[in-house]
Amino acid sequence: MKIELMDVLIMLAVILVLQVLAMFLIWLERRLLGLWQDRLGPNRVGPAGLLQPVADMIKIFFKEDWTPDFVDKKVFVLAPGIVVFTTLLSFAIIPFAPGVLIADMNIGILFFLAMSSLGAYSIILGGWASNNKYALLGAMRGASQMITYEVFMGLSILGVVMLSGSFSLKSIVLAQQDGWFIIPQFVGFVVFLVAGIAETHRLPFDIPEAESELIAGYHGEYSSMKFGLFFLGEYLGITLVSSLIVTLFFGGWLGPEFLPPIIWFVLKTMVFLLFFILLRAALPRPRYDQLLSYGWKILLPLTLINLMVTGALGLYFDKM
Amino acid sequence: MIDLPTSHVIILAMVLFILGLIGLLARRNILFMLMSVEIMLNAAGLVFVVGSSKWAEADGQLMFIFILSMAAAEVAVGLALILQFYKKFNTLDADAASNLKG
Amino acid sequence: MTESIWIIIALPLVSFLILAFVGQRMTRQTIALVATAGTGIAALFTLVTGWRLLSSNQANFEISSNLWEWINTSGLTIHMALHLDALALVFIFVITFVGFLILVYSTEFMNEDSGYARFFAYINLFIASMLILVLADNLLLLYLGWEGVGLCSYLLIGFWYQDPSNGYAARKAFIMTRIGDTALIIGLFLLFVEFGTLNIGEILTAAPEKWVTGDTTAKLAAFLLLGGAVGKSAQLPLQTWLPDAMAGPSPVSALIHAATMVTAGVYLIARTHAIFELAPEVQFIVAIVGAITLLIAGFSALVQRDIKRVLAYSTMSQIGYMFLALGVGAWSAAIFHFMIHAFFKALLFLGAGAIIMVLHHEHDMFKMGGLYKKLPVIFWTFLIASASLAALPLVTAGFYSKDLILWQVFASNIGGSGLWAMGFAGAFITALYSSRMVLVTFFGKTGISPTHRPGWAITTPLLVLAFLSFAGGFIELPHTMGHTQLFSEMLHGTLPALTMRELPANGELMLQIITGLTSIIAVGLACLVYLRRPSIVNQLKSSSFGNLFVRLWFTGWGFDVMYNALIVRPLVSISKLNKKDILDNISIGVSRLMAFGNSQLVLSQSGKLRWYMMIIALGAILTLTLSIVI
Amino acid sequence: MIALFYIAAFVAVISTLMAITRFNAVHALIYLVVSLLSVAVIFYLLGAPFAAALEVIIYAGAIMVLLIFMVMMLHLGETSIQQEKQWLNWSVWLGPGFLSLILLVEMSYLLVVSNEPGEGLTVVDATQVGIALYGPYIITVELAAILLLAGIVGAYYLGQEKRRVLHRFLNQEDND
Repeated sequence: MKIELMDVLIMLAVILVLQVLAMFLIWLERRLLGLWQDRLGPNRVGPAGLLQPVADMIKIFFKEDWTPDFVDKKVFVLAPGIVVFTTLLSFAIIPFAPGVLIADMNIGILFFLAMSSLGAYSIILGGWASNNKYALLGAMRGASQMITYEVFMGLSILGVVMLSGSFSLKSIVLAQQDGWFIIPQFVGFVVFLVAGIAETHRLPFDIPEAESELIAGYHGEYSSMKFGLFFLGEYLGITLVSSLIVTLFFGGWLGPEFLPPIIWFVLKTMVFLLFFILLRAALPRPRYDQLLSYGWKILLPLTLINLMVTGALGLYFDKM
Repeated sequence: MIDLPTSHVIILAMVLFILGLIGLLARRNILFMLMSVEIMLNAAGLVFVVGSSKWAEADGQLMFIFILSMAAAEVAVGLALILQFYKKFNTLDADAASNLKG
Repeated sequence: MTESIWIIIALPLVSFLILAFVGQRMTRQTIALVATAGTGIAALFTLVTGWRLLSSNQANFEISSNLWEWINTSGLTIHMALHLDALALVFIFVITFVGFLILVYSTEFMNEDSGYARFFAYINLFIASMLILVLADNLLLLYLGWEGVGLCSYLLIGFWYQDPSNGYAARKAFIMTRIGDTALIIGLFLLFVEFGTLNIGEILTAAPEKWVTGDTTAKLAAFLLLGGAVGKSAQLPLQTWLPDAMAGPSPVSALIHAATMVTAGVYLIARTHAIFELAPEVQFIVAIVGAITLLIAGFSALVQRDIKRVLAYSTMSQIGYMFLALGVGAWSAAIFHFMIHAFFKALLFLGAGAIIMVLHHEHDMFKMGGLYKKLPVIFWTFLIASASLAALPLVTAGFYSKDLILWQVFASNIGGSGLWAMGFAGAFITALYSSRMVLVTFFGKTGISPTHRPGWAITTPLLVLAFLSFAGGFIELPHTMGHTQLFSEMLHGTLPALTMRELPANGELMLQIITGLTSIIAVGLACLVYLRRPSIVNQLKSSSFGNLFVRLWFTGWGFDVMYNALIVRPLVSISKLNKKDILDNISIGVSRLMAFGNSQLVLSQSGKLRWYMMIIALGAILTLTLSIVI
Repeated sequence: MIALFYIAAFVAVISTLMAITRFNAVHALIYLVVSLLSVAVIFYLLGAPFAAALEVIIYAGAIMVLLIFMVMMLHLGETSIQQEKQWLNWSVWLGPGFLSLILLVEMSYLLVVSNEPGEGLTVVDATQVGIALYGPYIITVELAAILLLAGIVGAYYLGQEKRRVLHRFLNQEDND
């Protein structure tokens, strides 16, 4: 295993692009929300407010990095890092284009699942370390929500794995040359989408933070760049889930020849990013227990049925 | 082929196991005892995985998977027990539940 | 039809089941009907089967019927199989026919009793068990019937269980016979070990091939079988239970303790005759046992006051004759005497029962007296039966059977004049006590007067049995008088003939005249001393020597006292010694040790999880250390 | 590769050591997670990527989260840390430590004596594991399923709040 210059370059590029993209996403979200809510959104800094994220960055960096006395300091500091770290690591397995891939692991999807389950620690530890009852409640909600939705997330992907016969995302993309997996795995797609939203605790499933109930929940005690990391992690998470959906169900970089593969990938991912923002604008937040019973009582059986049917059909057509 | 000395891995597993045992023997908090049990299980799993790789058979990994499912069930029941334990004795001291002494 | 001999057993069994389960809810008429019908039909069936077999003119007829496999383990296969030959035919004829008559009798006799259904259920179960015993194809099935009749005997002796002494008598009978049963089952084990089978036919065929005459194992086997027979047939030394068994209702005494169950020992010996022939010493012991029993029982019968006890001792005595006959190899004579004895002894018991019933349950003969006018039917039938018992020459069946035994004892190469003399003395005593019984009961001073005359259900069986007691002998007449041998010819295929020694030509006639005259003399003597000159008896009794013997005989030669002194008392005193459970200290010590160990180990049970973990760790270390060191 | 193994092994030992010595349950659990992650790395290095992934997903991701969840639910706080400090003095460590050390020495001795050739590990990937799992080991899978079901039922039953029933005629509480 020799690390070549190209690999390092790709790594650096990916990290850079993702940071910028996350920044850009903040602007995009605020603009779009304004659009859908029939208002302007940020439009003062730079052309069409494009430099607004930069301004926010500067603000966040220069705020006082205050750690309250009552918190568990080590864990308090550690928590926001985890989510950024695991999410960035997850990008290692995303095939952006042919050759533009950090690590073609044969257990790619499992790696993603592993990282996303580790991501739960960020919320839990953050909430616990804050030593604040709202934060703790948020953390507990987050923990149960993430554990719950991790299960279907893994199971919903397995349909795709069955069809492609590999855990490697690259092979999965290549297996979709004859047709995207959205068609045979529509149920899997739906479940993965819902579970993805829940995993990134985006609206409408932002129950761990739930501003109106828990006054920002697990990151209520965070400020400055530590809060910024949570923020960054959330947008990285959206990007990750979007790109995974694209890779798993929409053929990844595949597309007609007139555009290079990387562009196809970015375009498709953008669509889902917009979809995530639209969801935030459109849907109300469900109750906590509703979320869990929806997961266990509807999504889990649905996924299992999907798996069984996929397997049965696979066996049937193999025999033909 | 991976050129790792098997015995080193097994020694690592033994050390982990021993650490878990020490934890189990020395800690009075039932939660820590549960953790120590997990450490020991994990060490056992490590030995199985080494065996699996050494003989190029999947059996060892299967054993690890079964250890894993066993650990999951054990933790689920164990935590429920700890919950009840705490409710009943209002402490996590394992020695508090010594009503069954001879 | 001949294949379905199981029906003979099944019919009484069905009656038993019906009576046992729904008998409490039935009226007395229904109970009587159900009770008698089963055995009655079985008796008819037996008659028909017997007739067909006898008219088939086969020399050696046998029917085997395999019903189902009962036990099958490695090396031991027992079939529920029945086997009917001439010997068994005689027995099932007696059992079903006499049994039926006794059941009919009982419908009236037990009419006042509250345990009506229970009584008939037991009797039917008894008949079924007895039939299983005699029809069994293998010794285990035979043993099943053997124990079945033992159980029924126990239940019926203690039928009136409110009186503790009846329960005591029942237990005594059960335990005494159990001693014999133990010997029998050990004998069965021995035979199984030797032959690997329990099938009677196979054993009888294999025994002469395996053993030479006088083989020690054969002796042992025969001796053990004899032990079983002695217990069941109330012979010396296990005879003491029979007089006490008279505590049961009279029909029970008639059926079980006179006609059928007590002769099971005779059946067993006759059935396994091949083994006894291979052990001549044991066969001779059989003869000795019979001879001694017939004498001591006869003496005891001579002085009893209770009419049923007289009959009980008489039964022992008559079975002694059968044993004597078996012992000298006069197989068919023994069976012939069994049949005749079943008739007249059942009749005697039934008659005695009827007398007792109408005399307010009075058992003492000397309180009866002068009944011959008041109860004519009972008197005449009783007289016939007594004459048969006393073996009055020419006209009674008892004469022919007993005479046959005496002659064959004399003529046999095993027997001889010594055994003959004992049998002869027994015959004299028999005539004496039977005459005494009749005279005291029916003549002399008028005692208690009867309440009523028994009805037809009682008198009919008496008449039928009286006819048989009178006419039954004519199917087997000696050489000297007509020479009819229907009975021994029938048994010829099943039982071997007697081996005779060289004798003078007219010896048989001489002996017959002697025995015939003896019984007549005995009857005359009895008339003299009990009717005309009672003072002779009283003088004899009052003399110190006579008094001693009267007391000795009255208690059955003091066997009960002896057993009490030799066995029961020592056992009781040993138990008393062990009252504080001295021997138990061994086992208690073990448990104390355990308790002590437990109390020490309990200390290790601190209830602390970590402590247990420590022990586990120590165990692991110990194991590893051992594996390293060793 | 080998260097990676030793680093991971070092991290695993140190973090496990920390895990069993912490007073604060959450800190201990975090160390334990680190230990598990380094073991997962070792799995990967040993050629068992599937086991490595499962180790992270299930052990680190689910089981440990459950444990932390429980700690959060009980919310023991500062008092329990003081308690732990009291419970964990050096005399408590001495006996178990000594015992375990003996055990370790003995096991190492056995390992050395057994003299197994050390080299030659092979990659066993997920496909092989899957084939074996649903082939010869299918019964074990069923058993594991039953075990998990029993775990679910047991946890549900044990974890539920027992309602204290007040009989309408009695003022005493029914003891549960």
